[in-house]
Amino acid sequence: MNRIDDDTAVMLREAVDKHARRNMDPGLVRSRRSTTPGYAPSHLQALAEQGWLAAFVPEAADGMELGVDAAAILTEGLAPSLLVAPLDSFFLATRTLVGAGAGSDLFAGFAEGETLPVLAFQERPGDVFAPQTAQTVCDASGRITGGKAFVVGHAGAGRFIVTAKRGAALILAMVEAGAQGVETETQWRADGTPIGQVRFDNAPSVIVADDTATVTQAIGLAVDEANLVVAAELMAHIDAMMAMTLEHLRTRVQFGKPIGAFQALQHRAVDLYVRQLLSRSVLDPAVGQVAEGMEPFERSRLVSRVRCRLNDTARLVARESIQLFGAMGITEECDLSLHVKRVLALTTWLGTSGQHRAQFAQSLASSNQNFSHEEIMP
Amino acid sequence: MNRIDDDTAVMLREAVDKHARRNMDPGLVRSRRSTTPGYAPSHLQALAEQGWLAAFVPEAADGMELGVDAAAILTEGLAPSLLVAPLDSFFLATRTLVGAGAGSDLFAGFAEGETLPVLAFQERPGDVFAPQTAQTVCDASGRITGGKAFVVGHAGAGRFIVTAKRGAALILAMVEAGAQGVETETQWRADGTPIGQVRFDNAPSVIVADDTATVTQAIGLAVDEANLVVAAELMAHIDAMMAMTLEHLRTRVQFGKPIGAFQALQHRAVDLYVRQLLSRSVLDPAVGQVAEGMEPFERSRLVSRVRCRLNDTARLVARESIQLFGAMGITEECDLSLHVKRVLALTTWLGTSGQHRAQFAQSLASSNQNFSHEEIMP
Amino acid sequence: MTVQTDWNGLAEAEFRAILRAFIAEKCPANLRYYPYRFPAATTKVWYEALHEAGMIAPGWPVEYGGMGLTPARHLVFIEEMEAGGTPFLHDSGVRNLGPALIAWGTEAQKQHYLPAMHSGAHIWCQGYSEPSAGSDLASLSCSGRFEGDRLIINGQKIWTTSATEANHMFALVRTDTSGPKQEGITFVLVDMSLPGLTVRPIDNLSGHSDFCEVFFDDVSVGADAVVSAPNEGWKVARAQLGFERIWAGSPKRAVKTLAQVRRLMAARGLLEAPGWGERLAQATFDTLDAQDLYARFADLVGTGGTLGVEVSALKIWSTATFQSLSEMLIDAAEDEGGIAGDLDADGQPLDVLAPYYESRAPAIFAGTNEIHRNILARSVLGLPKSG
Amino acid sequence: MTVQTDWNGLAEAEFRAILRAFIAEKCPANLRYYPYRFPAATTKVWYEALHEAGMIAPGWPVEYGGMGLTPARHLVFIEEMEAGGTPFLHDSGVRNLGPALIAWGTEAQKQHYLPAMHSGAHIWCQGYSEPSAGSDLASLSCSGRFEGDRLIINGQKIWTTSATEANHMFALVRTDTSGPKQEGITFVLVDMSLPGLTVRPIDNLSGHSDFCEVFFDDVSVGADAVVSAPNEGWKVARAQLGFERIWAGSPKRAVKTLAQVRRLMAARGLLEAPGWGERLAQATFDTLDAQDLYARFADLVGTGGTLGVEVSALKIWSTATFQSLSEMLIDAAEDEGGIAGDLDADGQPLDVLAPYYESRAPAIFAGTNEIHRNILARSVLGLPKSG
Repeated sequence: MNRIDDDTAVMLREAVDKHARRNMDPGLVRSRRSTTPGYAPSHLQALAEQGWLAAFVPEAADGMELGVDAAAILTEGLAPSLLVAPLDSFFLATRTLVGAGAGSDLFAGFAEGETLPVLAFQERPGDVFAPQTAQTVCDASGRITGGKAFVVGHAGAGRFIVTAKRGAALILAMVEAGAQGVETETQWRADGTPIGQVRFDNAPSVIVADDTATVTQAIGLAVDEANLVVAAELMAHIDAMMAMTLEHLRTRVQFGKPIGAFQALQHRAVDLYVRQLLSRSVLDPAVGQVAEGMEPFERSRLVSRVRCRLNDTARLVARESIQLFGAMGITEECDLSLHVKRVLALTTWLGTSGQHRAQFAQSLASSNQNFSHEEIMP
Repeated sequence: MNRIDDDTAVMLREAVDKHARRNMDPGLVRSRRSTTPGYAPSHLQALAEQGWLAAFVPEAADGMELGVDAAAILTEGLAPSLLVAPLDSFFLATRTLVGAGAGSDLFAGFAEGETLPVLAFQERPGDVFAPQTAQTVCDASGRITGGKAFVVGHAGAGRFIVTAKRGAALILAMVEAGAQGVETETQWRADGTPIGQVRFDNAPSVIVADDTATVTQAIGLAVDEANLVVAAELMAHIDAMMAMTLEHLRTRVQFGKPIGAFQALQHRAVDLYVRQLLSRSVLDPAVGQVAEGMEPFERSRLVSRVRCRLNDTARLVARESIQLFGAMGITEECDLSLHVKRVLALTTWLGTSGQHRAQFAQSLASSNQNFSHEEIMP
Repeated sequence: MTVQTDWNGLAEAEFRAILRAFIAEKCPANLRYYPYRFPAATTKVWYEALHEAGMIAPGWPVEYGGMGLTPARHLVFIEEMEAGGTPFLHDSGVRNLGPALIAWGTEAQKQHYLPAMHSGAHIWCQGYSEPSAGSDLASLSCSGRFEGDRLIINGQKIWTTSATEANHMFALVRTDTSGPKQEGITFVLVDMSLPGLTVRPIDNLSGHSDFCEVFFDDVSVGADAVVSAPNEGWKVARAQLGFERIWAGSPKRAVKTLAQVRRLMAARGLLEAPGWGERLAQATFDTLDAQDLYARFADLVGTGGTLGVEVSALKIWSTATFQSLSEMLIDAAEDEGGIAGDLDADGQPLDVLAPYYESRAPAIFAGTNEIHRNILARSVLGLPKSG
Repeated sequence: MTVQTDWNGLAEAEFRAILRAFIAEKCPANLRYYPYRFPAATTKVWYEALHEAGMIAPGWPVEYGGMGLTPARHLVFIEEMEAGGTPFLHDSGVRNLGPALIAWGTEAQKQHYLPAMHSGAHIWCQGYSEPSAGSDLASLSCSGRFEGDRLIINGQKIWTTSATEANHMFALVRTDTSGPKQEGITFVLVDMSLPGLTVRPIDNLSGHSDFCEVFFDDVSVGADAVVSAPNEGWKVARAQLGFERIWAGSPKRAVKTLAQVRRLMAARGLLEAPGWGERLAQATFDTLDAQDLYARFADLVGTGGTLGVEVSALKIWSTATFQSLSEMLIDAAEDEGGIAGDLDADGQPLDVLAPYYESRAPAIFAGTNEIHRNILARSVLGLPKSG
């Protein structure tokens, strides 16, 4: 994967901010709720035209082969306008393919937005941390039978990238979304975007990688990176909610003065600000470190720490913003609700805080040898 | 055990409040730190003269055979003046003996304050919830060998009431503190009061009860009751710290007004008040229910809930009071420190919040059958 | 209506038994144990059953068709209704307006309005808050102008619960702007079918429309719709709160959410998962403790004590506990916590997001928890007025 | 003193290596990794080693015997000193007074005072707070009265850290009461051996006497002890804070306490006990995140950015984390959590109550966390002035 330099980062940030501002339309976001695929088809086209899909396609397939640092910038820029989907799904799937060493022909149509790749790897709650498969098998002729859950982006998917068992091996296969034997079922997330279950019944596939180590490593990296991308999106919602709440505190007048002049509310706002700044301070260097490349065990620990902080701050800011907004905060028409609901959807995707904390706790218990004064991370 | 009626409760409360106010002497409390037995000998005498020791001695031994309701009133009244010890130890031991059906001769000298009975049942951290014994044995001739820990009141003890194994049975024995083969070692608690380890080496004893069921039941009840007495003392310290902190907020002037006029501090004080009121609302009916008599499983669950609330409120109020007092709050000479240190000592005696919560959690998991809408306690 | 029973004269156990039997017989099972308010049409059968049994107005005097319960008995009544899972009703008229009318209304007002709210013919909503008068209610500006024997109302109310279900509103309007803001407010009864009155539902976070905006454009009511006297409305509204305040602090919804958390945890095998047991224990403590706190105030009322402003503490604790349980429910659903609608929890449907949405309003309505903290700081803790 | 090294010109890695080697060689092992401040006599050997190597004053210009480090290099210096567990010194003179003297002092003052604080001959304490001027420092009233070329000081200071160890104090005194309270304050240097000056140690919760009261009874200093001009002291004191503010937010003590928690949990078998693993994970997050936040500000300084008032957020977070870790340590000791003095944790001594006591002052001194919240609300969040 290629890192982006500081100048490129600044340019990319400016471009995506401009695009997002221009395409901001809360009414459209609301009207698209509980509809598939969860974004405007023209939006996928726009992402392609901006080159933000090609950015993640391998160089061998005429892309730029960028990684999590670029994805975090794009996501954070698109999020204030609720325009992230389906870039998140696209990134997760593409990074998995790149990590698994997929041939360049498998990326056909990705950069153009013609074919949306979507990773389907989870089967039951909590298995995001163990890229295994219990229910999905691949037979000798490459036909897949089984089912996947918590698939984000399923409704617009052109191809599913699927984990399956073939004998004892964990393999990665690509299944056309329109192929025979592929069925999807849709649920709606808190923000009205779709999340799906996918069932395969003897569905034909192309094998992408057929050894367990490669698949485990590719999914582990892609999921860690996607977790940071989710964290980057949460950061954007935290910033957006904070800006709206502070503006409300400055302008809403009760008892003859702006409610932001009440010291009790000031201190609560400050406690949110402290968490906001903390979240930012944790996120940015983590994205840089993971983009640089890290040993998988430490990388996953770092990612869990970041996700917990961002999840928890986002939920705290959502909760407190509603309360500080008062009655307006519990209305659908207040744009705060767009961010609150997105936060509710995001904080349970690719690992809740509880799950990430438990993962981290396990790593602490297992790696506990001896302690010196200096040491805090074993 | 005999319950006290409302009129008696009022009279007892008035009497103990008056006694405590008259004997309040923070200087004396400080000067007695890190000395044994942890209270003035004259104080034990005063407790006897008031009849507050005889109160818990069985009627057969010319006492009143009162229980936890009376003990809670006495403790709460004595606590603001830091005068509870050694009534807490006395109560725990006496209630154990009463519960075990000890003969009236075994209570000789108790009511007069001549002989302080002290229960020694713990051997290692966390075993407060399982009145067993792993290290202490009693031979056929009644000689005890072993060791006990976390014994509060050890330094003034006349007799130790000791749990021991005899064969497979858990027995209860009484050992003279001055007997051959009895040695104690003293540590100091946060408030400078002693806590001890007691070692027995072939120490002669009188057997109080020799069947496991009786001993388990007697200790279970006495420890549950003593936990409520600790909770009652914590309530008194919560009230005392709150009163001091509110007075400070009303009188300390900064920026030209009492700091209690700053809304951020007001709201923090209110959050403490909510917990204070909650603690009171939990404690009082629990004392009444346990005094009425409860099935042991439910009783222990209730007691754990009370201890957690009182422990946690006491620690919260201690922490916040120090901060609201500012620099004065971290000085030894501010009387707040007397209560803070007592809270630090008490919140780890007879079960920390963590231990009580874990006990309760186990009971929830083990009793989980089916849930109806109505039900919250399985 | 049946022969009047001396409800206070019954032994408490008998009173409870009667209520339980009545609920079991008359309250449809498919309405019970829901944390949300159904439309009035759905709960009509239960409302009418209570009306016909003379049990719709437990706190009213017997002479107006109430049960005449003592405060203590009234709490027993509430307890049994909650334990039986009876549905929330559109009974703001009976609960909030009735006692105020009985205290301050003219004989003609009582004759006209009380029977209709007793039967459910009149469904009432409360028109207090305005866009610029939320926490600072006394700054309301919706205007009432007397013209002869008419009162002409112009302006707007907001956060009016169930305004789409109601056909009458009791409202506060500004009839004098010359004095202090608490003065010059008039308490008035408005037939919502009058011309010039428009209701606009406001969607809340869960997509429901529990509350509304109500617009007045030269809505003309008779001067006989004024309760007490013109410019005396603040007094009426304040008195109306009284006993009802304890409602806002009922731990009922926290209790229900805790039951859902336990059910979901059991279904997902979390009862013995690391960290979850302790978290459930603490949540159970918080909820049971809320019940103890509630019982403390109930006892206070029951023993003839007055319910002081301390009851704000109950409201703060119960609503905060409800909120934290709602987030725990989402957390216990793990990967499914962000999914809308009913999940499957061991064969039973469970909407894990609903309590999150439902638990927001209670901390804001009936005085925000921040307003209640101000009250406690001043009136209970005796702290100086903040600047 | 050795030949002057161009510390900023070294590669960072080399700079770090030199510091590590120096610490390893010169800093006695029995002084390292203690969270408390030893008496000056105890740490004298290390102070003098730094002095002799020209490393006692990393931030001072080279011409005054400092290392002349850039802010970024200065932070590297601090990092290495912390990583090596070097002891807290009584170096308030070098850290706090030195830069102020260099900026505002007369040539004679610099000549007289800088070498003596560099060598450790003068140990300084800071006399700012007074009984009625804590958070509201500008309301201080300890008076200075000019009489000819003397300044006569009367009044009291309080919370003076290490006043029993110091032989000099830099103090703020009120020399004019006619104008706004920030005006009329003079910054003055006081030899503590002067007649009329009395020090009374104040025991803190842990039984130590870190801070004192200092009484002035007609203490007479020369007018040449005034820094800058009479009545200009507020300016000097404010400027003196500057770069040092990041110190107050150092997560160093939280890091040490977390290590103690881990050690105790391992010794007690709690790492895999129900609920404890998650709690340790969260505590680790809180601490590592504090380090990231600290690094953010350090980077800001390192890249030439200015350290804005946002740094108050770091102080709030780090001190709160230190406090919550201190309670976790007590909790992890379970039945032994209330016992004073050293416990045994797998063969190593551990005082589980000490961090509780030690973690109180950091949230109060250097501006209470409440004052820092006020600053953030106004200056960073742009909220209106509260009444």
